[in-house]
Amino acid sequence: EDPLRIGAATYGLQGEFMQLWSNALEAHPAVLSGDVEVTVFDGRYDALVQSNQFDSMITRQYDAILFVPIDADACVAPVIKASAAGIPVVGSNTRCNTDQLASFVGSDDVLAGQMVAQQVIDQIGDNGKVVVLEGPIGQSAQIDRGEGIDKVLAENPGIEVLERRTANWSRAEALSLMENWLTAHRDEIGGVIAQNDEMAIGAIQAIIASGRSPNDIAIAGVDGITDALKAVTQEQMATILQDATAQAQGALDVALARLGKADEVPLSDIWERYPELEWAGGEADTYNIPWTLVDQDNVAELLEQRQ
Amino acid sequence: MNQASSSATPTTSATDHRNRITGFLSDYGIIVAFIVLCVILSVVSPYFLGVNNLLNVLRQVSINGVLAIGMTFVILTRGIDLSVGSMMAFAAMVAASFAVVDSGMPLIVPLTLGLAAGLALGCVNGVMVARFAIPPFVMTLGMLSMARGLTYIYSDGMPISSLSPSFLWLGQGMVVGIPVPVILFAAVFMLAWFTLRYTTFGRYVYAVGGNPTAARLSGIKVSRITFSVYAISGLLCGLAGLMIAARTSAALPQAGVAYELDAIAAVVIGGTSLAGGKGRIVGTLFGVLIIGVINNGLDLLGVSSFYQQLVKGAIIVVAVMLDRSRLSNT
Amino acid sequence: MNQASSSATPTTSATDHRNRITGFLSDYGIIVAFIVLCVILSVVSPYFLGVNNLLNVLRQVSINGVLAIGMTFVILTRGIDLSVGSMMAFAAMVAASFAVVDSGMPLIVPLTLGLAAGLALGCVNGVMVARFAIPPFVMTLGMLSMARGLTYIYSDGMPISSLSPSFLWLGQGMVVGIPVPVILFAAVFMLAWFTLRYTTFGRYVYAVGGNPTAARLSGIKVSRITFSVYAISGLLCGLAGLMIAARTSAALPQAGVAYELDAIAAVVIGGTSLAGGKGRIVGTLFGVLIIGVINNGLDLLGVSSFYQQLVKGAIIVVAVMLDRSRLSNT
Amino acid sequence: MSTPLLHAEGIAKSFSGVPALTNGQLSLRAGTVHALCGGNGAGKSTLLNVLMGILQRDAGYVQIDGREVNFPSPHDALDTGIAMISQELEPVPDMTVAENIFLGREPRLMGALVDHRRMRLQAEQLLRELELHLPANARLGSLSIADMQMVEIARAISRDARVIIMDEPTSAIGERETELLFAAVERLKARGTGIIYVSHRMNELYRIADDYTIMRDGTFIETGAMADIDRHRLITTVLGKELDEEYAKYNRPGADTLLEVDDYGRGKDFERVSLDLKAGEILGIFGLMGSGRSEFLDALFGAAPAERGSARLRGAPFQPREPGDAMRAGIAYVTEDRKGSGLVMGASIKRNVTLASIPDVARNSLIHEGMEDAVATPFVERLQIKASSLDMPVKQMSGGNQQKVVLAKWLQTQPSILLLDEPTRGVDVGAKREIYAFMSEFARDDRAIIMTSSEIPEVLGMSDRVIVFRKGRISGELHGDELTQENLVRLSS
Ligand SMILES: Nc1ncnc2c1ncn2[C@@H]1O[C@H](COP(=O)(O)OP(=O)(O)OP(=O)(O)O)[C@@H](O)[C@H]1O
Ligand SMILES: Nc1ncnc2c1ncn2[C@@H]1O[C@H](COP(=O)(O)OP(=O)(O)OP(=O)(O)O)[C@@H](O)[C@H]1O
Ligand SMILES: O[C@@H]1[C@H](O)[C@H](O)CO[C@H]1O
Ligand SMILES: [Mg+2]
Ligand SMILES: [Mg+2]
Repeated sequence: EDPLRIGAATYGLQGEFMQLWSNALEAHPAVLSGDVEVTVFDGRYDALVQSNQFDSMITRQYDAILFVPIDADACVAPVIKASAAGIPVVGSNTRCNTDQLASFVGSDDVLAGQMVAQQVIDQIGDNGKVVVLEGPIGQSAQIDRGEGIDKVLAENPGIEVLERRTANWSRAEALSLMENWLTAHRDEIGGVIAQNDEMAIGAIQAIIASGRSPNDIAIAGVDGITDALKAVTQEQMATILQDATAQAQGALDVALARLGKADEVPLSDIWERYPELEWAGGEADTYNIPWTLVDQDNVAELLEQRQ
Repeated sequence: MNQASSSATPTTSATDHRNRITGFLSDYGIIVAFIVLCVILSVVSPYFLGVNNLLNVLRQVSINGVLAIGMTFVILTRGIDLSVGSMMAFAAMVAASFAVVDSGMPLIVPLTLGLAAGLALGCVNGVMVARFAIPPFVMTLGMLSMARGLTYIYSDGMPISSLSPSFLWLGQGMVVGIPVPVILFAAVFMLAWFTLRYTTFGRYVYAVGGNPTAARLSGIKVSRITFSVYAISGLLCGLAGLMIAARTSAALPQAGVAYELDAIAAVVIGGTSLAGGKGRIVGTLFGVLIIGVINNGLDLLGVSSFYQQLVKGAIIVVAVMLDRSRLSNT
Repeated sequence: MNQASSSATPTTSATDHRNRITGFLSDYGIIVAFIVLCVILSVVSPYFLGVNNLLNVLRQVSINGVLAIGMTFVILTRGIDLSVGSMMAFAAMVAASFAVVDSGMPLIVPLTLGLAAGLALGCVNGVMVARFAIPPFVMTLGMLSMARGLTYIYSDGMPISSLSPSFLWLGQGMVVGIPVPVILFAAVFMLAWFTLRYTTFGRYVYAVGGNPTAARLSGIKVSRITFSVYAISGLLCGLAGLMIAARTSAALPQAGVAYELDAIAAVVIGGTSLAGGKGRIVGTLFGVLIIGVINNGLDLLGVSSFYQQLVKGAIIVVAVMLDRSRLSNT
Repeated sequence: MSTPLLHAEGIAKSFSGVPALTNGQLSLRAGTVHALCGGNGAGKSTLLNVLMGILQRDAGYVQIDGREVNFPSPHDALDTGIAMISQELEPVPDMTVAENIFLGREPRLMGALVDHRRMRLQAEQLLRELELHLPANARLGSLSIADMQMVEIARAISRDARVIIMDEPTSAIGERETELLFAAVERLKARGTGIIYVSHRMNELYRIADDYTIMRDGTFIETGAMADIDRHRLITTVLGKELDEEYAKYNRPGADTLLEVDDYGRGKDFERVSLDLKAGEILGIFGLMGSGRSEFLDALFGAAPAERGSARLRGAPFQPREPGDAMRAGIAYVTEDRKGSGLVMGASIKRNVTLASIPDVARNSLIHEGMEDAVATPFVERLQIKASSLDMPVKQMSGGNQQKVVLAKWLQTQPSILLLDEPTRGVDVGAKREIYAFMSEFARDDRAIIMTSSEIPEVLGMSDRVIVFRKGRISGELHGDELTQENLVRLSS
């Protein structure tokens, strides 16, 4: 029997997180066993490109599509089109504002924003000054994490935001930006709230270069990329692990269930890893993969998994 | 190579006829490259030649196509417009803000304002280049940044969605089985083709790019022509803005980043010289199609995204090599 | 404007002296624009003129600076190199793969291989442009895509970090209080300045860009020179790759996306003409500095993300306007 | 006396503070040809550019029909009925002949559409009238320099202008084309058109001009009727010093053969070309436009290598594949198109002079600026190159002075064989004589010159022997007494 063909439309492969996501997909037991064949598409951070790739996947009649959209609204039309063509679309990582998704397997970015802000505030106390590094303006992850950060800041009036700017998820951009902020604010900056780890690491490097110690500044990011885990071991930052494996493999599991294959092919082990996550035969609308705060207790184990 | 020789005179003899054909092929070597590419793709992918897929390709290229047509005018005058992606995003945002379902605006309002937004920014480029002699690269690089800033400011950094169905029709509708964006692209193409070929304005665009001194000495108002091409590019960005917002059902603040590269690439692959004065809109059409077919083909084949980049780059170079080597043989 | 007039002959009279100064200023109007910008920034931000901040600016511009110097050579010959960002990323990846802490390689290995990786890709550009007459825009656009693909393939899409301290020193070290990247940039600048001004090769570069036909008929091996400038650009991308990996402590597959725009912008803002044959490396230096100072200044002033783009674009245009209007007055 | 058609007085123009024109003056009568005379750099083109609205004057006034006018751009001058053939060719290479001729005033349909058919027909008719055998739909860039020049002439003539400015229209064309131009000029005169005519060829002035105006160093010197000034006085006034117009010829051909060409051919450009060049000889090559002279020289220099045949230089096989090969063998080549293939227009005089001999002004690949100045300076004196400094970009020089820079560039390579294609294009009588003297002095011992020229007196005056080309083949060879205008014309046509 021919393998099932699953298309994975990612918003873009330029960055470690989405790379981990795709690698996890390739490492899914059903893919390894040859029951499923996945093709990963690079959306190049462009809603139009993603839409075009959906057209191609519909033409090729993929059995199912896993979808990590760049934007929660621009994703709607392609999803409707694919559903109309009888192809189930399972959302992953980033939400999509439509009820036509077969299911969504991801994590709540608003929550991530709250957690990352809370991490920093927990360290510096009720009064302090922070800077915020944001993702590319208008991307869903930037908007939602920003919303979460705002919520926490609203609850903590003693926290002053010195600067808030985009560094476009980029380490190099965050590095220069932080260097300049350190000049403008000298020793004022008590915390760095970064919407992802790449930018947090750029900030750490700027802090080190300026002769300060990142241990003295509360820094937190989102994703749990490898360099961030290493930084955690050195107590330079905190990170909120976004489980790429769970998002990717979970989405594939759900897609297989919707294709009625859940019993024939092996499921991934993520359902064992998160006992609180109800499998429900793959029937649920939403699977909320929990965020994991990375600290000294679990970092070693997580780093081990990356090898 | 020879942009003027096709204004063919009535000829009779057989050799003349043959000359015209080889002339055509060397003029349009890029068409040959395109055909070769299509043949290869239809052999390796059974889906490629499907009517639906071909319509997909056309729909997919329509936005870059509209931008590339404006770019052709600009490049023909020795200019360049790096700001097309940002101007498009700004126009999309302006249009979308008047096209949300509950705005209650008649369709004409977002359409007009979207086009006007693009046109306005294009006019700024035009004035600065034509009147204040700012090098086009610098001016439009500045506009790339400024228009993006305006887009953020106007939208507060948030996408605008929930657009009215009549507006969405522009990007998603069909007329007699042909997608609306394709019809828009075709209309713009024909208009541009006609303009460049048959109107005095079109001739002046070529003259200004071919030899600005000669154009000036012939009494052509060079700065007026220069201004116009940037205005045209801006207006077409406005149209592209309407199309992309309607197609993606939303105006996104980050839309169109790096689109200038694809638009310029289409023009240059189509044989228009960055040195100005030489080139054709038909070349641009095939430049646009080549890029579109490469993207579509690689997606259809499911080439891994790492190798896609490698293969895509190589195909572009080879296609142009094919074109150019044909030329040097004739 | 006049690229040759500054090689002044010894003069005595006062008017000659005055002419030399106005000549200098009109040659280097961009320096005036730079100074004006710095004065404004030091008034509005008390931090701007601090030694540390100035060192920051220099460190921040050093990578774009190295790329822009290679780009200057290319543009002087009427070419363009769109692939610098990708070539840099590839070189960074190659170097980093031999510089990880536990690789046990001596430093010379990653350095050599990084430079060689950049050089090799640059040579491919050079051969295709010089030998096969592929238009530079098309060839280097293809390379932009191909080198990025190679980077992904080589790295499997994952960053390489944990680099050895001796390697990191290239990006983060200091020598007598000056950051190493700044020293590297300064060294490359001086070498390039010297080459373009004093060597026969430099002359050939200007001649080939100024009039390739005349250069060929004067016995200059045009294609050899053309090849060389792309090779130089590639080699400098190799160096920039070492610098960025060392500065960010990692080689990231997505590093350098869109860097070509900043590099070309620096060259063009610095007064080098995209039409070739005219321009100066000192102009490029100030183009690089202007871009760096704008970024730094806007960061220091805490301009919001939304307005940053608007302001940045406007300043670039105004700076060049200032430069150009000075010229037309003299 | 009636009001002049065009009258200009006190015209001044400086560039970056350096005056190029201090007192330009000219009065043109309707239905006449007015010769504007002056040495290279006298300010003729500057004055004409002011009249045409290409440059804006600093002082002075211009009147048309007695009414003062001010043209901010050529557009306005054209509107008022002034047309110009500018000294530098300004073709739009990728447009057709017809499109170039009608640029800016295309026959129209419905106001905004180009009537291509009518434009082609009108162009064809115009070309027929002018007896030019050029296809109206040929791409201009595919034509020879001479043909491009004829197209520019056709363009200006067909404008129905009341004033036509002709700035060295004949410097790039042959005798036959010059006759065509003159015939057209006569027709224009008869219609009442006034023509301002610039040429460094004295014969032409005496043939067609009614009046003359002489300028020197940017200033009006005198004006009068052509009939009232003799050749000697004209030349002396133009140059500001005594000089006879004659060919300084004192080279003596030896017996040794320097270069032998056997059965050279390339494409359709030329074929079966066999000739030899003796030491000490100036060999003239004459032919009509398009007869393949330039192409043959290109082949000898390796710029576009021959496809058939062989050559021997000093007895050894000589097969130049690129210019460097020919240069190493001691050959230099002054091409006919100084702007296109001779000069880097944006670069300085100095850099252009050393362009073909960069290694000579360098040690260990490092340019020695002192040596560069030392190399360029003598040429400035020797060839009377008029320029404010060695660092002046050549594009700011007058046309004749640019030509001298090209010569200097090649002389600096110290060649033993000089290929000269129209070497005195746009050069004034004074400098011409210098160039002739130089040529004679050069062609001695084991050196020699091959020269093509469209100026018959120059060919006759300077050549020891002339080979005539017709349609890419040698149609004859003339020595001694056979060297007459009639023979040249007979063999070439
Ligand atoms: N754009 C310019 N910038 C500086 N100097 C200029 C410029 N144009 C002309 N000149 C100078 O003005 C003077 C007059 O030049 P012009 O071209 O009018 O001479 P001309 O009489 O036409 O000479 P020719 O017979 O060689 O054509 C020359 O010395 C020239 O160098
Ligand atoms: N058979 C031909 N077909 C098409 N074009 C031709 C042909 N022969 C000559 N030509 C054109 O005429 C030009 C030949 O002129 P070329 O300069 O070689 O002649 P020449 O004898 O040097 O005359 P001159 O230099 O006085 O114009 C070529 O550049 C080419 O464009
Ligand atoms: O969730 C992902 C990661 O945080 C990544 O770092 C940037 O894009 C977001 O969408
Ligand atoms: Mg002149
Ligand atoms: Mg000739």
